[in-house]
Amino acid sequence: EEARRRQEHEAFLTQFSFSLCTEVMHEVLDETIKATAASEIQEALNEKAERVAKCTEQVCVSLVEETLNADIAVLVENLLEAELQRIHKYIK
Amino acid sequence: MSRESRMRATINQKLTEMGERERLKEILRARLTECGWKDQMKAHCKEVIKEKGLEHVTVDDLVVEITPKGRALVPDSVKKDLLHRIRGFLAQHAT
Amino acid sequence: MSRESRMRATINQKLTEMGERERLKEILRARLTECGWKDQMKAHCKEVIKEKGLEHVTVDDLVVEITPKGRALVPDSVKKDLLHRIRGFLAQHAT
Repeated sequence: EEARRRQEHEAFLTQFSFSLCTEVMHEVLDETIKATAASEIQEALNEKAERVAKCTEQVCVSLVEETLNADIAVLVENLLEAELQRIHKYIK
Repeated sequence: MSRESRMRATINQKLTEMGERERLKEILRARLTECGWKDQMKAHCKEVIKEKGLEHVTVDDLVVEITPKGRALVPDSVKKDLLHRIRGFLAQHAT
Repeated sequence: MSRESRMRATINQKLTEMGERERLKEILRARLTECGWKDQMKAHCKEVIKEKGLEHVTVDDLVVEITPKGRALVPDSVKKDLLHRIRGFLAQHAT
């Protein structure tokens, strides 16, 4: 009877160890996976925000450049034209 | 309540009260980091985000997507170590 | 095409499609006139013409000569205002 009880107890401990092991394992995996997923999404969001900020600044710089190049060209053309006309009038 | 259910409840209580459950979880977390499992999970998350597009993926989607791989990738040595520790605790406290 | 080039292209496309790019340029022109940038540029141009002699300068020479000063003279507040407007537009039209 004693041997049978001991055997049963051993079998119980083996089975319980396995179930406890699976339970603890799943608990830790689920928590860790959730935390990793959340932090990876956050990291991706931060990276995207940084990229958007950087690209927006670059677009802004190119817009300023484009406007300045066009305006400076027009300004110079008009000014030279006016100077030439002034001289023509003077010569006449 | 059967004798086994009572024993399970008592052991679970001891595990929690003695802080052993948290200790086991801490050890497991550390082992998962050490063996590279956590880095694999991060890399897998990045892949899924890249594949689906950040705007089309939520934390819950990501969890559902990576959990099967996460479970499959736990090294046997880590599982065995945890089982060994639990067995040791039970041997000491399941009388 | 890198991620950044793609993103810049998307931003530019959005600004152009909705006519915002031209509107922003108009605002920038108005701000440059208001803050005296245009007058400063005209004065600088006249100086260069006077210095080199009208018969010795072409439109291209003058453009090359005054562009660096033109860039340097744009007030930071004007650039900041433009950036702020672009950000505001993108935030409003985020997909």
